[in-house]
Amino acid sequence: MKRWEFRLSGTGGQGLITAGIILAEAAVIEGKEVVQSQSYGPEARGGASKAEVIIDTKKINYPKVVIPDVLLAMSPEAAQKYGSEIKEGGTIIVDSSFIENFVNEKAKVIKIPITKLAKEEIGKTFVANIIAVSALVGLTKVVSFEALKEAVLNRIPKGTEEINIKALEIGWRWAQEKV
Amino acid sequence: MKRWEFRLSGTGGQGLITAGIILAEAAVIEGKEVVQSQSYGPEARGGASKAEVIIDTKKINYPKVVIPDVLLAMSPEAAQKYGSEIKEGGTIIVDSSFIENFVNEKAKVIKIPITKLAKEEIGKTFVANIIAVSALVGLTKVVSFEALKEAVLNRIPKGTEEINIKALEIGWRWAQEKV
Amino acid sequence: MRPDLQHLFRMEKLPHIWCPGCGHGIITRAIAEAINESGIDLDKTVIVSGIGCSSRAPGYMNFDTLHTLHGRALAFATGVKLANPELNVFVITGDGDATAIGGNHFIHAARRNIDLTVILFNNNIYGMTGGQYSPLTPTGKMAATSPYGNPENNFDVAALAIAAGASFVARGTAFHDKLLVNSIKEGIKNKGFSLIEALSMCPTSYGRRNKMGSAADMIKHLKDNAVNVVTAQKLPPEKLEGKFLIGTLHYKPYREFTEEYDKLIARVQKEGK
Amino acid sequence: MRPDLQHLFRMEKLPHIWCPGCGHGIITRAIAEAINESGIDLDKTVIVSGIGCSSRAPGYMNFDTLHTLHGRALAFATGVKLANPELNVFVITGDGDATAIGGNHFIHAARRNIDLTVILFNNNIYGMTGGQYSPLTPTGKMAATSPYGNPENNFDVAALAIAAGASFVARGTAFHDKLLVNSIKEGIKNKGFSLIEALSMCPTSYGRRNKMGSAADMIKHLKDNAVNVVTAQKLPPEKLEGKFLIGTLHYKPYREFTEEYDKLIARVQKEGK
Amino acid sequence: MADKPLDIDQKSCKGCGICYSLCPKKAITGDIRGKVVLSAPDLCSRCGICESHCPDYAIFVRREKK
Amino acid sequence: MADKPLDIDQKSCKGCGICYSLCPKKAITGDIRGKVVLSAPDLCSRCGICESHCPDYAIFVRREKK
Amino acid sequence: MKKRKARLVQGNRACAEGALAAGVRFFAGYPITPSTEIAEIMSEELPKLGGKFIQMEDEIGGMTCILGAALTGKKVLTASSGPGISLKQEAIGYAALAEIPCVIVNVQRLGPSTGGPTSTAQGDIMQARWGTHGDHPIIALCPSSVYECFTLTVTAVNYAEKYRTPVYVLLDEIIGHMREKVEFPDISELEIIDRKRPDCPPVDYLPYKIDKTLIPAMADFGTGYKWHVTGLMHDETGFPTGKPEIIDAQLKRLMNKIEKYEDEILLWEDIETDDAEILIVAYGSTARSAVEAVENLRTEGIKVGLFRPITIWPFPEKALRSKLENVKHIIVPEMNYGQLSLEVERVCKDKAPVSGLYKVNSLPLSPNEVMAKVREVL
Amino acid sequence: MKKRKARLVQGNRACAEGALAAGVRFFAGYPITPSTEIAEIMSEELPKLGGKFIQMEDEIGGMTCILGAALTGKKVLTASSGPGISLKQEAIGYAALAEIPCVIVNVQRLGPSTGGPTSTAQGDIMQARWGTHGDHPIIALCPSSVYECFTLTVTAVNYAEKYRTPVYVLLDEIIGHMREKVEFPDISELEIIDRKRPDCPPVDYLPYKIDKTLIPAMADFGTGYKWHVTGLMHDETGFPTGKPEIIDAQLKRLMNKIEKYEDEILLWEDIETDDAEILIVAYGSTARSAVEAVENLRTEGIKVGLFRPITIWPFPEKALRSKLENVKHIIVPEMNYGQLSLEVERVCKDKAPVSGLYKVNSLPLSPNEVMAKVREVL
Ligand SMILES: Cc1ncc(C[n+]2csc(CCOP(=O)(O)OP(=O)(O)O)c2C)c(N)n1
Ligand SMILES: Cc1ncc(C[n+]2csc(CCOP(=O)(O)OP(=O)(O)O)c2C)c(N)n1
Ligand code: SF4
Ligand code: SF4
Ligand code: SF4
Ligand code: SF4
Ligand code: SF4
Ligand code: SF4
Ligand SMILES: [Mg+2]
Ligand SMILES: [Mg+2]
Repeated sequence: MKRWEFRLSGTGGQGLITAGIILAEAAVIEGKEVVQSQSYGPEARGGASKAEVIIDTKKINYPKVVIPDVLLAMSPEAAQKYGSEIKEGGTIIVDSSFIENFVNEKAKVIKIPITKLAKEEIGKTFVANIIAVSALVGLTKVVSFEALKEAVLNRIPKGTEEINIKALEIGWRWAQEKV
Repeated sequence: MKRWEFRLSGTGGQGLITAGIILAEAAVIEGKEVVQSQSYGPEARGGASKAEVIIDTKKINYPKVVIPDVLLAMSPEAAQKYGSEIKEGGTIIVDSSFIENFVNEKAKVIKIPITKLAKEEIGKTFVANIIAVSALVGLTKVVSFEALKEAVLNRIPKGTEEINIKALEIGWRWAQEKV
Repeated sequence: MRPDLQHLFRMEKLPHIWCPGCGHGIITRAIAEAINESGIDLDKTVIVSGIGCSSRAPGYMNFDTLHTLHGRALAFATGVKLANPELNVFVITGDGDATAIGGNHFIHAARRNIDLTVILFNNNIYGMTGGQYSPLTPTGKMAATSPYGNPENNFDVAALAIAAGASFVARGTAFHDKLLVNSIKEGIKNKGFSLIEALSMCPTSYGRRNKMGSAADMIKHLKDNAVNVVTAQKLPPEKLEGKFLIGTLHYKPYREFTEEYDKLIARVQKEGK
Repeated sequence: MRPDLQHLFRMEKLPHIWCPGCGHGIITRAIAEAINESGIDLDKTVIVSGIGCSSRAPGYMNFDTLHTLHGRALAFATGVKLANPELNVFVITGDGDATAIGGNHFIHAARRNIDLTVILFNNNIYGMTGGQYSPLTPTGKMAATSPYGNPENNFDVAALAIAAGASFVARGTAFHDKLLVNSIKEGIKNKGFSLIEALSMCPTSYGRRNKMGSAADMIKHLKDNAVNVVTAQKLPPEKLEGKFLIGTLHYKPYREFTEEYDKLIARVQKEGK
Repeated sequence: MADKPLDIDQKSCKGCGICYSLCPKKAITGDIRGKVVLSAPDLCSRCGICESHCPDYAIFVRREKK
Repeated sequence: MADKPLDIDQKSCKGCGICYSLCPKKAITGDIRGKVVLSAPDLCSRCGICESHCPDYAIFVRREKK
Repeated sequence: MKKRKARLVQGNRACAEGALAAGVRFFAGYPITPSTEIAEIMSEELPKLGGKFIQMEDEIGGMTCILGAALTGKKVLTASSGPGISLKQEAIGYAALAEIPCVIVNVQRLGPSTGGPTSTAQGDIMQARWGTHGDHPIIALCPSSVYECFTLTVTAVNYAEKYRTPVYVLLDEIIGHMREKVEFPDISELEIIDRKRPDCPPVDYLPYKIDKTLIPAMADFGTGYKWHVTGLMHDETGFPTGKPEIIDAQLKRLMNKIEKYEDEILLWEDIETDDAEILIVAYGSTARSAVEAVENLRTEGIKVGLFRPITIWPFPEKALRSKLENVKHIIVPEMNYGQLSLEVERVCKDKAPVSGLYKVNSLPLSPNEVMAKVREVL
Repeated sequence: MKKRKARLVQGNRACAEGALAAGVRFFAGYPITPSTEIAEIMSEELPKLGGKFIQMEDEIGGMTCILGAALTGKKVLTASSGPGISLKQEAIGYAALAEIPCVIVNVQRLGPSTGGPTSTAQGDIMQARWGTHGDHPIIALCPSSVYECFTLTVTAVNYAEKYRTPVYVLLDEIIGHMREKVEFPDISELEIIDRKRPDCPPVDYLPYKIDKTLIPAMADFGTGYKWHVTGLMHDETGFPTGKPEIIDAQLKRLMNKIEKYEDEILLWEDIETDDAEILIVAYGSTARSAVEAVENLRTEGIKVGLFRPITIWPFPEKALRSKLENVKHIIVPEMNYGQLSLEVERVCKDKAPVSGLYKVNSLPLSPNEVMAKVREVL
């Protein structure tokens, strides 16, 4: 397997760091090498948020994304800030609930109304991150759906299994449609 | 003039540091090079006390006494502690008010009942240090009596001129008798 | 923003970095309003802060502003004020900044009764570092470093300031905006150490962990549990259970440090001692 | 020395370094007597101090003794006590050590109401460094750094401790030896933060500069100006002018920190939260 | 809209909900993201509560000039 | 001198004068350097004031054994 | 060997878990980004183990509190970052002189001053050695991975206990905050060292005894030894002394006790150094970029190697010099303006020129930057 | 030239008088042996000049208080010793980053920790450079005589004002406490430098402007410039920034502003170095012993010389290297376990071996000891 570099971006409160951790833990379940990191704004809460995950079968030295294979952008600011940094032929998933008119010539741009789906199909916007990570895995197949599901179930609060599985399925389905 | 090294020792409260400063200031008045230093016990008051003065006509590099030409010992502990460190043929002045049976083969030992003199002839033990420094100058002639007197008058509190001059004279007289 | 307050802000620095619903913004506005109404010389006004979410406030305010080190605002401010007593010196600080790492400077500035107007943004938590308990976090409350409930007792910071020597002490909240503005104005007028404890809300790091609901719920909590000192005097003790007092808690002007020092200089220069 | 106290001292370290007439020796003896009479386990007793003439006392006392850093005795002692609550932990500190550089640890240890018995040797000065003014040097007094009289206000350290959260606060003097011994014994009994302010004399660095006469004069001054709190209640205010109170100033036991922490552990180990 | 009782700076609003939860007249409400909207301008009494409690200075109440 | 009321440790005494200035019976005084001397043993009431106020632990009052 | 489960763990958590595995049962500190997770985890985990956590009023309180606790026999830890570490300096010197075992984790952030609280840097390397006044011994370990955060914290606790000395674990923000797949060794596989305690009766006990081990036994407070601890110069009994010969002997023992055991204390790693003509010296997260650079450049046939000091202080001077045979140029990439590179220059200047590659702007040093620098000196 | 009177003056007093002569009008501090006389003298003299003295609650308060005062336009001073200097480290980093002029006198005593309060040492040399976290500029001057205590304190105040930076004056207890005959220059003969103040209108003012001088002008608080000061990484306007390129540019300016002016800043003295085969590098009181040793050994025909750095930080590297032509061995006598000698080794190792002569036992290093060491390497 090649080295995969993911960048998940948006604003604080969208659960992107959790999404990154889930993706990384799914990779652990599959026995892959993985490094996850994140960047912070000033010490205070509420600003921009960015999580990065690198997955490989070889040992990972440099722990930061050099140029992402896959970018997830969940807010217009994030799309604006990170939208141009992408590997030639890479994939950009944008949350079309908020982001309009996004273009990038180098990459495949996949528009999914992630937050809308969460709101409309599940009724809880906080599962948007799960839809997103599922779509991202669905598009790249970097880990299996089963591993992802296990990782999600390990992380989430008790009692929310059902809606999270539903979110996973929505993301997966959208991804399959887009491939 | 040769390099003169003086060590003035006793207990805190006997005014030995003041005596050292006066000796040093007398040397300044005469245009000589001079360095004065002192050593402290633990930060607290009341312990042993030691002042050192080096007088020379040349620039003084090393500011500490290597081996004194002249030692003043105003307490039995001081005599005990410093009594053996003296230049061959040097001079040791001991306050015979407190110190009995002091011997040193290398040096000339001069016994003066300094504190008793202060008490009996002036009625104030606190001028003992002035008697001592005057005796010490009288024995060595390292500076003139006039310079010493000027230095004393510069340092002491107003109103104590008379008793200090008297103390100077007592010390000087005793020294002349001993030379 | 109200146009008549805009000149007190660095408008180009807004919006601020605080979270949605953070009480600090409300208190900052109240300070600006108090300064505006008190008519002090804006060019001769310095605002000093430590480190924390609250301590970011001066950066948005249009004065000489000094964002210092965690806990040290009062020591810096003491230097500013003593070096130039002409200046109006304000200190903005947090509960952690003022009473944890800064506790010593706090009691000593109060002891000296140095003429500083101190606004302590009390959100009962270390907001900026993500919600660890502070000396003003009530016993039993949840925080990032008290996952089993805070085992420590908390200070009554107003009582502490009074015992240390502050000449003016008042308490306000983010809800009681008019009272807060007035307390700050009184603090400005007092020639001496003035503490205004301003109860704030931190929905992000405190409210959430302690199931206090939304920012709106938290501000209502401030509304519902405050009792004005004047009213309180007429109430039986049972009625005050679980409540806190707002208004002027202490006012007793006495010798102020920088004035005394100036007198000392005048005396020494004249009489030599 | 009384033979029945000798086992509490490191006799071979005596005579101590304090100046002739220094009150610290008297207070140190009183501590030994209080320990002796209170019957605590001497092997399980730790005496912690900071830096200063007063803080040299533990070196003469026959226990596990910890001479720490200037101002930090209470923070070290907090570690000792919390790590092993079985130990009886005493803190010996000076007015400078406890209320200047150590002021923050002082108010926080009081806030936690942690079970420490603190004896503050108050000689109103930094003795060890040669007589600079401390936060307990009265306004106007002469010191090496206040050659024109101390321009600062001084703390009432007992009031400060009470406001911060101490559960037992008493004041004694080097003259009132029996009362001092009793206060220390009460402090030992109190499960919580106990402060005993012991007024001392520093003839070398304070008395001389302030023309207070000999050590004997200074101890008489303590005798003549102290009023027992119990007596004071019956006296009209004029009679208390210029006097100070001695005896138990505050006693209000409440939740003690290390006990609470042990409860927390028990609960977490049993219930997991 | 010269007699609009208040100006809202939508960009500054962070949608905390304080203003419309405190508004005694229910003249303002929150949109889907919680951001304030002036939903019933006629109800507004220009009391200023929303203005002085907005942590983000996003509301300005137009008062009568004297 | 089995019935000497107190023992003095001359080496420890620093001559501060506290003991003999506090002694209610004037049983002790100071020598030329201020160090304590038991000048009037018969006057001593063994009250212990000197003992407990000596900063240098230089006095031990002999009390009756029970 | 026990079967362990691979997990995704953060560097800061690994430090905390390592400390607990090594037997740490007391933590005192004050929150500061980016070290705060360590305190938070300790506040949650210690009570479960009967240990104690206390959030002190400031960093000085945190440092001095653990020293008090250590004297009762506990293994102790504190964690902080730049501003807090600066505040702790006086107390760290006390720990060194009074010889109280303790471990200080410094998760380095961008400095000086408040600097960049959430940004990475390696700016406190020299401070770890020289931050407190006066000559003093110090040990500092520097992990490059989450796994090492665990194992080196265990080592740090062991060293602290064995050598009666403060030990730093120097992370940088990247290492502290990144998560990595790890399989920590089981506690049963770890070597855990406890401090030497006296076996003599109290009357014979010398808490600062000069013997051939150079490391005196340490009695727990409350066990009847009634000893004295001070930050003043002291003799074998622990009591203050002003005697020059005793001060000399005790200070020399203090410095020599670390030197004597350097063979055990000094840890390092080297990669492709046998025939290296260009040697990179790197540590912490920067070493990961260097490894990547070496691997890449070797595929091009460039003779480059890496020397990674793991024990930063004392510096593995001899080990480094032993790798210099063919070296023509040394490169030291650091996220600071040149700190360890000064030490490398001191050690190696007579053998090969030393070039620093410095970057201090909140971003990590990348493998590409290291490779570019190597090509520059080729 | 004005006629001055020769006086017997203590080193600490000379520092205080130098500060007053240079225009210092604000002192905040906390007493500590052996620096206390400086505070005591300032408390007496400042009110006479309309200046302010304040004894703060601790050393952190002392350091931060002077920074507040400096922002109002005053020239400021604090003084302390080992333990107090360690406590000031965080605030010294703030001064460096926020570029607030201030002078810190450290009268070095025996360390580490409380150590030997009344004993001499030179143990804080490296701390002066590296004590605070993060990379930062620093200047440190080191007098060898009472006269230099005066003149170098004047220089220190001038440097602080000119370069907007904290400046250390590093005394050792011997220099601080000894009295010497001196004739200080009259104030009229001194060059006194005031900080550059803005001449632009407030709207154009950039308190951290990057221009070719590298040293931005500084407005007094209260004069309408309404600027912002922070210990966070900031841009030219003084407001916090997270932008890597700006952090980089500002930090580089910070480091380079000292480097740029090294020709002015670096002070040193050399004696008999022209043909020296053995070079002694010494500073502070130790240099006096070295001078004596050089004078004595030269009478025996031994080719020995002395290089005395007066500016210790930045270290006069080029000047030292320029003296090495014939040098076969370098000796660095220090009252520590080897601090500046590490720097000397770094600078000179490729030219000549460096041997330390270390003594840390409360006693000064004597000329005889230096001479013995020279003979040893002959
Ligand atoms: C010396 C130091 N220690 C710790 C920190 C980390 N720190 C930054 S802000 C803060 C707490 C702030 O709490 P508070 O003063 O209550 O302000 P709030 O954020 O709640 O408004 C802490 C611990 C720091 N910056 N410097
Ligand atoms: C960090 C630090 N600052 C300053 C000092 C110097 N110092 C030693 S003792 C002392 C004052 C002691 O005063 P106090 O606590 O009142 O004790 P006293 O000597 O009067 O009994 C000072 C300032 C020090 N040792 N360490
Ligand atoms: S963390 Fe709390 S205090 Fe800080 S900005 Fe957010 S709500 Fe306000
Ligand atoms: S200086 Fe004062 S406090 Fe210190 S030992 Fe002497 S009399 Fe006592
Ligand atoms: S001004 Fe008053 S009534 Fe109008 S919207 Fe605001 S809070 Fe409601
Ligand atoms: S209070 Fe302000 S930020 Fe909050 S919803 Fe209303 S306008 Fe928006
Ligand atoms: S025991 Fe009492 S009466 Fe006897 S000497 Fe002592 S003080 Fe005087
Ligand atoms: S009180 Fe003690 S030290 Fe003082 S004179 Fe009496 S015996 Fe001597
Ligand atoms: Mg807070
Ligand atoms: Mg005192």
